[in-house]
Amino acid sequence: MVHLRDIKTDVKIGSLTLRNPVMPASGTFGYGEEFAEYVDYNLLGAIVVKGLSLEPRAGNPPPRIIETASGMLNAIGMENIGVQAFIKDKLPFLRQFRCAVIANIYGETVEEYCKVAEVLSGAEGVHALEVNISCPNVEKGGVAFGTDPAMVHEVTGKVKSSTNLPVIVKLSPNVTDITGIAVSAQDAGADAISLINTMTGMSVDIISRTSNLANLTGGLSGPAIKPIALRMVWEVYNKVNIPVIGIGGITTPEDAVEFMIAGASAVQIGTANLINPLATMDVLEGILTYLEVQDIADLRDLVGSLKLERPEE
Amino acid sequence: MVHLRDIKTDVKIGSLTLRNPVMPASGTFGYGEEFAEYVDYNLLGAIVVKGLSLEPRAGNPPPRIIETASGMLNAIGMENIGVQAFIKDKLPFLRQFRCAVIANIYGETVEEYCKVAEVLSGAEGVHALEVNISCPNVEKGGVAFGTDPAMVHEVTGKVKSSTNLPVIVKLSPNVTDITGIAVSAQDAGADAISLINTMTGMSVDIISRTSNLANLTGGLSGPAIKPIALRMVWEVYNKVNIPVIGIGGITTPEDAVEFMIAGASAVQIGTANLINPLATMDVLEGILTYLEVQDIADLRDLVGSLKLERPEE
Amino acid sequence: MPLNKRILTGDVISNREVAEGHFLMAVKLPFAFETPLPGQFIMLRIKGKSEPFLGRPLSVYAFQRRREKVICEVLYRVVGKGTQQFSLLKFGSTVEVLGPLGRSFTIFPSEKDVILIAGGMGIAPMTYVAGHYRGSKAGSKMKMICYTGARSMDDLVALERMEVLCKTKVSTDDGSRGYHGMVTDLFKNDFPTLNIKKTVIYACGPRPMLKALAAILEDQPVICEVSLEERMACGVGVCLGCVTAIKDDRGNKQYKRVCKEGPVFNIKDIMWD
Amino acid sequence: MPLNKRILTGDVISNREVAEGHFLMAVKLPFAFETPLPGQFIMLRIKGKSEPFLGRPLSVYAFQRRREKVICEVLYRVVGKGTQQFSLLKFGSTVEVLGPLGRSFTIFPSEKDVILIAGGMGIAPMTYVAGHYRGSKAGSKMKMICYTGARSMDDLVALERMEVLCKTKVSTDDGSRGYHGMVTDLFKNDFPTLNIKKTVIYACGPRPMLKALAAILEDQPVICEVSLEERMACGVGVCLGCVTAIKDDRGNKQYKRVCKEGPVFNIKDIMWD
Ligand SMILES: Cc1cc2nc3c(=O)[nH]c(=O)nc-3n(C[C@H](O)[C@H](O)[C@H](O)COP(=O)(O)OP(=O)(O)OC[C@H]3O[C@@H](n4cnc5c(N)ncnc54)[C@H](O)[C@@H]3O)c2cc1C
Ligand SMILES: Cc1cc2nc3c(=O)[nH]c(=O)nc-3n(C[C@H](O)[C@H](O)[C@H](O)COP(=O)(O)OP(=O)(O)OC[C@H]3O[C@@H](n4cnc5c(N)ncnc54)[C@H](O)[C@@H]3O)c2cc1C
Ligand SMILES: Cc1cc2nc3c(=O)[nH]c(=O)nc-3n(C[C@H](O)[C@H](O)[C@H](O)COP(=O)(O)O)c2cc1C
Ligand SMILES: Cc1cc2nc3c(=O)[nH]c(=O)nc-3n(C[C@H](O)[C@H](O)[C@H](O)COP(=O)(O)O)c2cc1C
Ligand code: FES
Ligand code: FES
Repeated sequence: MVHLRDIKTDVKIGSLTLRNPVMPASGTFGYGEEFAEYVDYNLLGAIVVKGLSLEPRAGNPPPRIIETASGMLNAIGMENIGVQAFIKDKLPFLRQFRCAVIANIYGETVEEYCKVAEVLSGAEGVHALEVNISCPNVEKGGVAFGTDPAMVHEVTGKVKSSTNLPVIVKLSPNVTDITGIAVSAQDAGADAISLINTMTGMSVDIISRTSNLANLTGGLSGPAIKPIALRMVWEVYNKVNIPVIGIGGITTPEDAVEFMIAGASAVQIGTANLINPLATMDVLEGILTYLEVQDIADLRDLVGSLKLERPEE
Repeated sequence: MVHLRDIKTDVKIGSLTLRNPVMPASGTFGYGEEFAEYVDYNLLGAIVVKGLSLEPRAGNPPPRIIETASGMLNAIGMENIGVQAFIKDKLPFLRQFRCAVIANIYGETVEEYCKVAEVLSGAEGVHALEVNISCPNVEKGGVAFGTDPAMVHEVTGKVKSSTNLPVIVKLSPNVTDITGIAVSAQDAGADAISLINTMTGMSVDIISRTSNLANLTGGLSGPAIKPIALRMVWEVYNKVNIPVIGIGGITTPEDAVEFMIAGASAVQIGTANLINPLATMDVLEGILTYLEVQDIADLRDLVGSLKLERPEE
Repeated sequence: MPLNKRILTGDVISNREVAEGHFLMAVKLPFAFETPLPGQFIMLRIKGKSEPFLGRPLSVYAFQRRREKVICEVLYRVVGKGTQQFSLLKFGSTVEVLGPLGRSFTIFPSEKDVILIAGGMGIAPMTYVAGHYRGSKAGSKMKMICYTGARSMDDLVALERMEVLCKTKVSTDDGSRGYHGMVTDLFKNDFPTLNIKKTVIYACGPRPMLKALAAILEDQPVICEVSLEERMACGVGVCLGCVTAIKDDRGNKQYKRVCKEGPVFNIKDIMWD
Repeated sequence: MPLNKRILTGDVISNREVAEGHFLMAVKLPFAFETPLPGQFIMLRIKGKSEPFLGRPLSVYAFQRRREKVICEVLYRVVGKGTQQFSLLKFGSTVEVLGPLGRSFTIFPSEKDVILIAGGMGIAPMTYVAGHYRGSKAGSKMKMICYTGARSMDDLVALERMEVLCKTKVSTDDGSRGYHGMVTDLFKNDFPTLNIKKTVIYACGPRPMLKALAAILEDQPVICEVSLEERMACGVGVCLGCVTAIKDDRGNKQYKRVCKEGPVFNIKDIMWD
């Protein structure tokens, strides 16, 4: 029986090694300040910060969120303080922790993606970039880049040449064939694939007959989308040989383990943070317990271990 | 103030007129026998039966279903008695009711779709065909036809020439651009568009490390997918000029009204029937109450009435 | 077509932990609820809750109809989130009940001897079968034996009621009570002593247990009906979610709905793998 | 960085309908729950339930800390499925509480006169402000008036407690009690009589009411802080879901988080459209 302290949980993403596979999902953890009183960041595999663009962005008008069955729609619209302010005002705070800092980046043009990547590569304390080509809530960029394999290839390749940091490409689930997109990203040099971002959705107020979001549509997240995310992780895991980071509705340790069995080397926790600021810690603890109870000494042995044959009953 | 009895609720689908916009979704109402003790079929707009293929199909091995957050995955695999047995054994029973009977059809090849359409066109008591090009749980046909605009055009056009019944094309949400698919179907002569079918998803048992479905993946349905369905209905409504039938997570009258505001001329209720056999009746009653309270004399005035400008607060 | 069926709303009048992780729930139902036949089940949901999302099938364990008072009892083990939520229900909680559902056990006249074989929670429908026979004039004097097994002593629940109804023989996998081994082995030891032509066997339990029973009874001219379990969504036959493989007349595999053509099947008709 | 914050689990010790559709809930919390400042709120969820999915923000209406006993009260109106589910909670139900959260009202020394203006459920935080002043040595003798308005008499809830704390003037849109008209009009009538340099105004209510108030106070050198409402997901500032348009130093529009930079804002900083 393996002992908790002997379990190997490190995850390699390009040249970066994470101490464990648990991190928050971009946009649900701010720039890390608010949750520092709740979560011991030293215990996290990494922190992923809110998406950054070259210039500050105001985002969409309110209302920006609405609850749905086992999920929520958001249309934040990439509000952020811009990459310079991030480096100046937020990064110093994050540097004090042992966990890796992953900067989620966003641009309206390929050039903007590259520029943001460049700027962040020069900053001390950023350990990897997560390229968000999947935001459904902006008019330009975002999901437009994430649905066409050729575009994915271009953005990934150019960002890759703008930085020496590991590059994680975050994909949109709003596509017919997620594997084609993932393979494009890999071919262009991506060090890992994050999936999924939100699914585009809508919600209507039947009295005013308006959308419940000022932006009309929004991105669906939370437990509702978990089955879709899990399927995409499995599909992509079978087609690429770079690590897959599983995201989508993960709320409990069991959810996270499901993603790992389906092929995720690491997991991100998004919406669950909004309900429980300690969600990342709870998931991490539970994964470790699972590994111990199931006598799995190395997390890697769990990743992609789905059995296709069903045991005889 | 409009009176309940004066409210116009009829819906035109090609040459067919439905008395009202409420019907069950295929595969959640069997062939109509089981629910006849629960629901007064004379009050329904139509009955949509389980998908029919040319020959009987055994479907997938169990387990075929698993619950998810606010939804379920199914991998029935198009089990059905075949179109001939349907006509002989099930149709006579359905003929006694005043509501329209819509036959959902499925084929592994374009020819099979056409053959099934032909056979049903000769049968008394079938009022329209719903062409399922979106089933994710079969190896051949199904969703393969529903994700490529050219294929959609071909299947729709050929089915259309095989029948004089109105042809409804039921689309898969597992695509990058639902409007392109819908326009293809319309261009090929579809009389209406049904959307959405289920989203492909997965669920893993973390103890046995097997899929919770023998078929590995399944189709996600229920309230979880409602926001996605609603968005797709809105997108398609704005691109086609044939009626759209809204499907996806509709459980309450409020859900149905949301779909209508977003552009659905009629609605289908699927998974909700499995929880409450009277779901169709409850939804219909609630829609009528809404129309009365909101003083809407004709259902058509509700369809697509979403306001894009938000009222000043 | 009479429109007589609908989901009924019931009030939980008790929900007691009878052994660790095992609960006995009594639900007060409207008069319209039909009297269940042995082997039938209900689909149970918590009113107004979206979790569990689908109803859960539970066998009828006991049933009373006295004047206007209709009470249905179910016995269940907490195995996942649905049964977990059920276990939290309190006096006065409102539940939704669909049923009684499914094909019941065939009830035979008094000449027959009755054997009941229960594994784990299979004790629930078996108790209702025994109660049904004992409550009928013909059945009150029938020869009846129940073989019941569980993993361990602590999982042997609701024995008392069964013991009142008939002779009860017990086994546990760990030997903590009664015969040390599987309930089917306990039964197998007695099998040669039976007058099999005069016997009817009813069984309910995990699939491996029923499979073992099928092996024991192979080629024996004895009537045996078993109740199967399968995940269910609708419980009424419309979704085709709950099928199991059954031999058709020619011995070919055919899927049948456990909720409609079952849950009770002739043991000879079941395809085990 | 001290890790001192977490979601706390509380027990509902009462949840009473004080007027049709309006409930007063008292939750017993662990000692670790910090004493809320006036204007702060909590995020409330029902433990173990997935519906409502997100927490719901509710202002602190009253708060007691006596030895180990910590009790937080909220006053809420049923408007949708979250508050509907809250209204069904019974004595002993378990809730999850995050808080106290948000920027509070600025508390001034005793020289000031205090005006409270409440529309609808805005009465909840206003009562807590009044209680806070009255409970402090400096505030116990301050001049304080509350203007409170609602659609109709039946929606005027929890007046009693406010009336004990300060002079309370009432308006209803339908004239069923007090001044017939909007609470801001009632206030406007008295406004000329105020010593505005010596006055601080606190207000909470629907956006149109606060907008009307802003119009009355335009260009007046009076301190006025208002509490805004916006749909929230996290309540702690990480999701950017709850923003409202605020003027920055140069008068340009800037989104600020109602849960973090608010819910209390200077009325002059708010952009109304
Ligand atoms: C006709 C019928 C009668 C039944 N009668 C009883 C009874 O009287 N008492 C009792 O305790 N249980 C009974 N069961 C089993 C009971 O329905 C399941 O234990 C229950 O649905 C599990 O729900 P859950 O949400 O707690 O577990 P889940 O989280 O859904 O699943 C936990 C585990 O239980 C398995 N499971 C889930 N549903 C079923 C199912 N329908 N049948 C078998 N295994 C399942 C899952 O595969 C999983 O391994 C019966 C099942 C059927 C089909
Ligand atoms: C800081 C703050 C303090 C509050 N204090 C109180 C209080 O003390 N008492 C009280 O009764 N209510 C208070 N509210 C409002 C309360 O949060 C909402 O009424 C509640 O969230 C509605 O939830 P629901 O699920 O019942 O309604 P939903 O079904 O979510 O919505 C019903 C209607 O309420 C609106 N709504 C939803 N959430 C909010 C929100 N956060 N703010 C404003 N409108 C909303 C929706 O747009 C919709 O029109 C406060 C809100 C905030 C932001
Ligand atoms: C409020 C909110 C803001 C988000 N902002 C970002 C973002 O800035 N960049 C990004 O790549 N993803 C963003 N996401 C998507 C999440 O990172 C995540 O991919 C998605 O929510 C699915 O995971 P979940 O179901 O665990 O939330 C955001 C999600 C939410 C709910
Ligand atoms: C058990 C089950 C069986 C289904 N079978 C079919 C089918 O035979 N043909 C088809 O077009 N759609 C089928 N569907 C899809 C539904 O008709 C519907 O499009 C989908 O479930 C979404 O609606 P809902 O969320 O209301 O269930 C099936 C769905 C379920 C849950
Ligand atoms: S559970 Fe739906 S057919 Fe049996
Ligand atoms: S509610 Fe999340 S930032 Fe305010």
